[in-house]
Amino acid sequence: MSGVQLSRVTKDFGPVRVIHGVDLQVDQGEFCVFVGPSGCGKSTLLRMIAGLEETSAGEIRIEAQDVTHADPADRGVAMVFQTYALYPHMTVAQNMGFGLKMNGHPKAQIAAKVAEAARILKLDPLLDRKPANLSGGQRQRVAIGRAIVRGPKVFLFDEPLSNLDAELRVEMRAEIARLHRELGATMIYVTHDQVEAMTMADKIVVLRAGRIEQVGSPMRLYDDPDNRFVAGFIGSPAMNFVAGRVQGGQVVTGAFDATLPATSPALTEGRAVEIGLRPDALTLTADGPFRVELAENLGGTTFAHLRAPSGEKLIVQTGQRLDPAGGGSVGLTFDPAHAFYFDAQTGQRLR
Amino acid sequence: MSGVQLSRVTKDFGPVRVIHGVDLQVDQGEFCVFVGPSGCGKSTLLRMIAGLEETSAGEIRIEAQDVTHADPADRGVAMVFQTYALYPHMTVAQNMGFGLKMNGHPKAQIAAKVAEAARILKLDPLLDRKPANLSGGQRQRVAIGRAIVRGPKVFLFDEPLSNLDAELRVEMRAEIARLHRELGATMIYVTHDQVEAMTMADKIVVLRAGRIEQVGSPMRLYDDPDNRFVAGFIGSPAMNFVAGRVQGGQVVTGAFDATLPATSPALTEGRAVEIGLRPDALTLTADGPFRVELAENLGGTTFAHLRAPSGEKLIVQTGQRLDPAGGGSVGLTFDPAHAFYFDAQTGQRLR
Amino acid sequence: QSRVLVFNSNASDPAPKAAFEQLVADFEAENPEIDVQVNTFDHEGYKTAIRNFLTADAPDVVFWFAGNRMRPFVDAGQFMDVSDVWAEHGLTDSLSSTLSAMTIDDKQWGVPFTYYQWGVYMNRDVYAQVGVEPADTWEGFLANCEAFKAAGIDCLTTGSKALWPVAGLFDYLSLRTNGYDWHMQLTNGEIPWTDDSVRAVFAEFEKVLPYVSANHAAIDWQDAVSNLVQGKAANYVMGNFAVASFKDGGMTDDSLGFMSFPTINPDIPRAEEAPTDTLHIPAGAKNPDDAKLFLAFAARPDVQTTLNAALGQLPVNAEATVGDDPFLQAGFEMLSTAEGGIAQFFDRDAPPEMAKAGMEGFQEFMVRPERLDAILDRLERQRQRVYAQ
Amino acid sequence: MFPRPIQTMSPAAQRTYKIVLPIMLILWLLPLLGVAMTSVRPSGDLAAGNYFGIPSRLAFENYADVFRNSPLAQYLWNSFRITIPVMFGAVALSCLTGFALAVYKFRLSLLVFFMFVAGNFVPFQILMVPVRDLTVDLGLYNTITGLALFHIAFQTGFCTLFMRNFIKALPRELIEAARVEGVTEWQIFWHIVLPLVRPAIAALSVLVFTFIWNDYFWAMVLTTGASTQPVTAGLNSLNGQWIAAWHLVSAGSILAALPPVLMFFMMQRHFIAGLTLGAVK
Amino acid sequence: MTALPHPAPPPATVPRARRSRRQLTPWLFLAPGLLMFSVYVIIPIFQSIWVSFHDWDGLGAMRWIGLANYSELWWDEAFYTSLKNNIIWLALYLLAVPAGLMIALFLNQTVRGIRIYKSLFFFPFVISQVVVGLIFSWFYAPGFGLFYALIEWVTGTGVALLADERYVTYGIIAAGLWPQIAYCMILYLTGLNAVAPDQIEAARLDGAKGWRMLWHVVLPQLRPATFIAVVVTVIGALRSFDLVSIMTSGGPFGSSRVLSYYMYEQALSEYGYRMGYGAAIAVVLFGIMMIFISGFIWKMWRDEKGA
Ligand SMILES: Nc1ncnc2c1ncn2[C@@H]1O[C@H](COP(=O)(O)OP(=O)(O)OP(=O)(O)O)[C@@H](O)[C@H]1O
Ligand SMILES: Nc1ncnc2c1ncn2[C@@H]1O[C@H](COP(=O)(O)OP(=O)(O)OP(=O)(O)O)[C@@H](O)[C@H]1O
Ligand SMILES: [Mg+2]
Ligand SMILES: [Mg+2]
Repeated sequence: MSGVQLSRVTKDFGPVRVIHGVDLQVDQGEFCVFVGPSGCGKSTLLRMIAGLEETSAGEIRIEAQDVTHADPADRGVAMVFQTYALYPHMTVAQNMGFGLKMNGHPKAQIAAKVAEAARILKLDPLLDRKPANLSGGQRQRVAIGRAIVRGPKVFLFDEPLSNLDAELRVEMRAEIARLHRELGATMIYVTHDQVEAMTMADKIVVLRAGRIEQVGSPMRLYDDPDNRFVAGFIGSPAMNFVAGRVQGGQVVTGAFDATLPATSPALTEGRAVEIGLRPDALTLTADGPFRVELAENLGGTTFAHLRAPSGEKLIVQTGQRLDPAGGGSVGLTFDPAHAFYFDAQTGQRLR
Repeated sequence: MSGVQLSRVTKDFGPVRVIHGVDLQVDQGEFCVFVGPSGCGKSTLLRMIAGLEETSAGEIRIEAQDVTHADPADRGVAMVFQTYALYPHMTVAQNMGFGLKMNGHPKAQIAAKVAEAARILKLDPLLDRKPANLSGGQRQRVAIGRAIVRGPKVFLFDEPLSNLDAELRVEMRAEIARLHRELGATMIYVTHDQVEAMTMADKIVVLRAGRIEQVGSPMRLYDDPDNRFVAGFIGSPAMNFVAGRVQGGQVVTGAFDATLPATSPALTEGRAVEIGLRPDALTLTADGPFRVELAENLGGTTFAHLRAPSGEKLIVQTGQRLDPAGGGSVGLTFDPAHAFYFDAQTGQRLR
Repeated sequence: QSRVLVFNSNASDPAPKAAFEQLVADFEAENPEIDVQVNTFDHEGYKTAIRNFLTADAPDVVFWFAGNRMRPFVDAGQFMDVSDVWAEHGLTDSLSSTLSAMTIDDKQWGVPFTYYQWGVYMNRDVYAQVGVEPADTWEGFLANCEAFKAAGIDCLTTGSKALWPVAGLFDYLSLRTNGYDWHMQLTNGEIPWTDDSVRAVFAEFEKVLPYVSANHAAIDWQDAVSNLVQGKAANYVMGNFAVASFKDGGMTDDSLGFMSFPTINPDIPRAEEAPTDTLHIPAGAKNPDDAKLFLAFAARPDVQTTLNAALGQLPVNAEATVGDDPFLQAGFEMLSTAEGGIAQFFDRDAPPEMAKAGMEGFQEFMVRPERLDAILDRLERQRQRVYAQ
Repeated sequence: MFPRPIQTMSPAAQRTYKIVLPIMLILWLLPLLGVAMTSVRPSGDLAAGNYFGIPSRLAFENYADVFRNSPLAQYLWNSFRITIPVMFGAVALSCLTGFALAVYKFRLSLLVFFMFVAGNFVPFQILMVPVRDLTVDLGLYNTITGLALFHIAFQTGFCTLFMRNFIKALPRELIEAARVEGVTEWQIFWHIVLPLVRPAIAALSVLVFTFIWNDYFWAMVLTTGASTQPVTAGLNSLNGQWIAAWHLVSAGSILAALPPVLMFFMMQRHFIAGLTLGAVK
Repeated sequence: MTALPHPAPPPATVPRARRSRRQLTPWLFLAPGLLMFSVYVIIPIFQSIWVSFHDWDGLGAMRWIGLANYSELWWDEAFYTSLKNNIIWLALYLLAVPAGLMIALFLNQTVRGIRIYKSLFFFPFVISQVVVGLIFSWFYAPGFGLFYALIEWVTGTGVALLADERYVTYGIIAAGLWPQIAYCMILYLTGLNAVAPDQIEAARLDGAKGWRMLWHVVLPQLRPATFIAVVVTVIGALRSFDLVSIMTSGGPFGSSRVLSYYMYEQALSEYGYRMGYGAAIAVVLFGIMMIFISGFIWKMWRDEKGA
């Protein structure tokens, strides 16, 4: 089996376990993104794959080979750091060729490989510059170039774009996506940017507290989250949740006066549930019991912050303009098919 | 006249003039936001109002009083810094009470005011902590508390939220908005965050290179920008611009095969114009000459990056999902009433 | 194949250095098969360096001092017994004046080659200016001091920054008050410092204190030389080596005067102070046979005559000839008629630790005479500790 | 007063400041200026009691005299022979130790580090007896090598503290990036860390130069005599010979002070960086 | 293009030797420095403690005498004089810290040539203590020294500072303060550079001015500089040897001795080769210093943990 394969991988920092037995298969050529709240172990997991952190237990295989305890250099991986980690005293060309040079590759071969990588990344005019004389985006490109040169089986990225400003981020995002298409290499990418995860990934891995919550394609996670955590984490603004209960084959909630059909067999009588509704699945109507607390008019879109009679908060995305200071009451309608149900205790999705 | 009033205010750093005679009236109780590209002089202008920078020429009045050369402490202003600027060796309570202490207020009075501010900002449980033991959001709240305690006539904020992460930023934004309502004080707020500006401001001041480009309410600037700069600056994703020309009473453009009616008398025959179209004003149709280069599916919304036959790039916001890798051709329609026209040379809006 | 003899010397100043070079050259001329290698050390540094080279890398001949100054090395077995040299060359007779200073446990541990007298050097011009004559009694001396004081001149000068100059003063007061034998008992630790006889010495000491240059603790002995030379002071208790400095300062045989330290107790036979410099063979010497040759050579009257003429000091060998410098002559005369005995010097007669404590006490006494009791108590405690070992 | 730039104060205050500044400086350096002046005073002036007045002429021959009549040149030469190898030795050793302590996480790392730090602070008197013995036993007593070896060892404490903190401040990712690329540890040290700590090496070298040049205690303990002693100890023995010859003492002092002062002026930036970064002597 | 070919395929598992080699690496880097430092610094500390239980003149054999050296110290007036002087040194030397701060504040302006002024003010620090000692000896010299002349001019009689047991220690400390103040000054000057301007601005808005600004806002930010200045000053005060040796050799009659000098005098000077006794003095000094060293290490350890 090729690609990267983690089996019951665990990491302890002293007495603290930060990765709790993760199983994951990243296929050959796939673009896999790790997301999750800060401190959930994304970087740690990535660094374990790179070999920069010892693996406490479990097994890591890269292209079917067991590399659990291999030296980073022997794993056939390349890593791009958030801080670029370019050697400041070397030119761009030297930065890219350094690893090859240290491993005793002949000069001509190094030059050829560097030239090839520079061509791919359009770095040719910069080859003689020092990193200090490059812009943030250029530096990031060099860091990627350095990874490409060694022809690794797996590319690892740890929040590579988070130090760039918004505009450059968009540009580099496209660059990396293009690279992935061109090289066809396996890539594992850590980010906490919604947009990056949604737009770049073939497969998103949602982590929480050292455990995998769900793995799947971006739209799969958006449309069909396994649990309340994933549902709330993916999508911006976040999904609204209101408390409900299954009564007489219907889901009843204090937030709306409407009842919803219990579409799933898991919605057993009397069960306490949370109903999830995405802000864009809700539509404002003229009159109703929802107080408008605040409206954020962004021009084309407005986010209305509503307070339900039950006291729960809801955010609605609408094209209408509202008074920013809020005030007034509105009604809400939505297609019951767009409602998600979660167990109130476990947060598991009730399908 | 109350509020803050700037008349022909100028600032020179040595030989370099960074503020070129600004006139501005911020009304009593108003929430005024300064936006503009980096280096345009937002911070400088704010610091001149605070008295932290000398004013080279012109006059600054606060509540009708000329404070142009007054000491910062004597202006009745309070400032919240981007870096919080909390005194690291003082507790939260000491930080907030420091200004009063320096001005010789009695202890009991200081304690009362600090308690009041802490209550407003929900800081009570933190009063004995040192800033190092606070989270970013808490620190920012303390910084605001420090400003509140002194009961200033004008609050000044310099990018107060830019060091916070996305989630906290949303929360603190609401906090400051609530505070503004509660205190009813005049606030001047510098940011480069679109959303903050649009959602918080009563009045936005768009600065460019030390000059005011336009002043007005957020929706006024969005709906009726005075020039191409403001139009491109306000709104996200930014407005699309395509080149056009007035021909025979119609505006002709290479990007679309359609012609647009020349709705304004300023659109004189033969004039070179730029046509502005917001991404949400465009609608995709099934077939057409626009190549889809990339699609960013964010779940509810998709941004399609299109290339016109004329080579110009356009971004369209749509609810449809598209293939992320792009490919295929689409058509575009829009309501001509939503098109903005600008002079190709001066960038002035042609109304 | 020539034999090598290593000689470590402290003669870093130009005149003594030349004198020793001559000595070595003469020795080599007589013993062409021996090659003498001289290592010259800084005068002060030598005193610490000898500790190291004796143990680490012993030469064949070393320079050192007589009396108790050589005792630590003898006790530690670092010096070689050279009694055979003394016996073979009849040195017990020719060097008899220093026999006791060279003897420990009935053996001789080195050979003396030079010594020099201490005494009172005076500025005759100042005496003339004030109109008094040098006095050879203590009362007379103190009376003169009164006269000098009235004229605004320091009767007695010294520079005690380095401590040892005041030891000379004390030695003479002690020798004149209680005599040579008593002084030797004191330095041998046989008399408690709290004894009344010791107080008697300090009582005489105290009499002269009002006439001693102020700030003596801040200056070196050479600074005090300037005082005498410039006529700011009348008398200076010093060793003969200072004559060169007096003359450098512009004094002549006429203006510079010398006398023995005045009599305090006329019943006591006159004793004098004359430190002796010596040569020794380290226990670890590699070439002890030639070293003994060298020592015997250095003990010879003709050699000592030449050497001391160059050094400007007195030969120890009774058969040697003293140079014709008037001060040398006067000193030789003084020493050879000293029936009381000849002391080495406080820091050679007393063990080093006692010497250090004693000299500090003398200096403190000169500055703060009222602390005499405390000083003597301290010295007594030191005595009990040092001699107990 | 601090936060207030003088530029914002009244012109009178500004003028006062500009006048007071040089006066303060002269007062501050008065002893030094006095000595500098004495060093060019002819001995005749001193004899004539002209201690403070204008020298009757500038007697630069005092400096020539110092060289002619004393082994000062030898002492200065010794100082260089001691200082420069120590500078290289201590910096080289501490680059290695600093690298090991900054880059690797191993159990004893902090302990070893604190040992270096504590050793750097001990009163060196406590080392005197054993070190002197050791040097004698090695046959290095009174040799430049003996003194230099000790200095190298002792300075390694301070230098390790300095280099370790400096290397620690380098981004860890640089080293990790190299490891992922298969660069060996020695290559990382040589090709990545060393070039990046060049400023620290410069700062440290200047500091060590000054410390060693100015050392007096160990020179007294481990050397004797003009053939090995550095200028500080030499000056002390010359001071014994030059009693009352203040013009020579002064000239000698100025000469002994010159190399570190020149070093300071040339390398000012590094020097200050070193002091505040290492922050300890 | 496709992935570039990778060099030789890696082994399936890592040999144990490689892992243990990785653990060995730091020790290889440490070895030379650690060896030198142990031989010359760490081991001698323990040797010194060992020697302090012996009577030894450096020539013969060592004789075990237990605590006798320490009990002798207990009765030794000279030891107490040295100890007292060390405490005076410590107390007065610390004046260098506020004095350095004052000068630093005074110089912390941007006027023309200020850089030169700063470096000239720093001068005394780079000069050897031997030279400083000689300079001040000249300064104090009775008869013609600048200081002596000044006192004579003011009071009518000059004071031979270095010959007067009442003043001598203060005279030497004054000489020591000169370079030490310069050192503290440079620490504070760089500290002032790092003072956060936004906090100053916040304080200006809060109405803090002058001394109150200094006390409440600036000084707390200079705490690291102050800490370092105190540490180096304390250590400098306890190590003081050069100046005493050069200026007075401990005199007059031992009244300006400090522990470090007394130790040297006992162990190596012309009149005493009491290695054991000297070692005992050094051990006492070491004990005193350990209080401060432990404090420093403790703070460093805390910082390391925090980092
Ligand atoms: N060297 C370490 N020693 C101890 N704990 C560590 C270490 N490195 C990381 N951790 C802990 O492991 C957990 C996971 O850290 P990690 O850096 O992998 O999070 P992350 O998901 O990358 O977070 P972020 O989004 O903030 O980068 C955190 O709780 C962190 O405190
Ligand atoms: N102290 C100064 N001396 C000289 N030029 C300055 C100084 N402070 C600011 N400037 C210049 O004044 C201009 C305006 O700076 P300012 O900080 O007000 O910009 P800004 O709008 O706040 O930018 P940003 O969004 O990056 O904070 C910039 O060109 C800047 O370089
Ligand atoms: Mg991370
Ligand atoms: Mg700004």
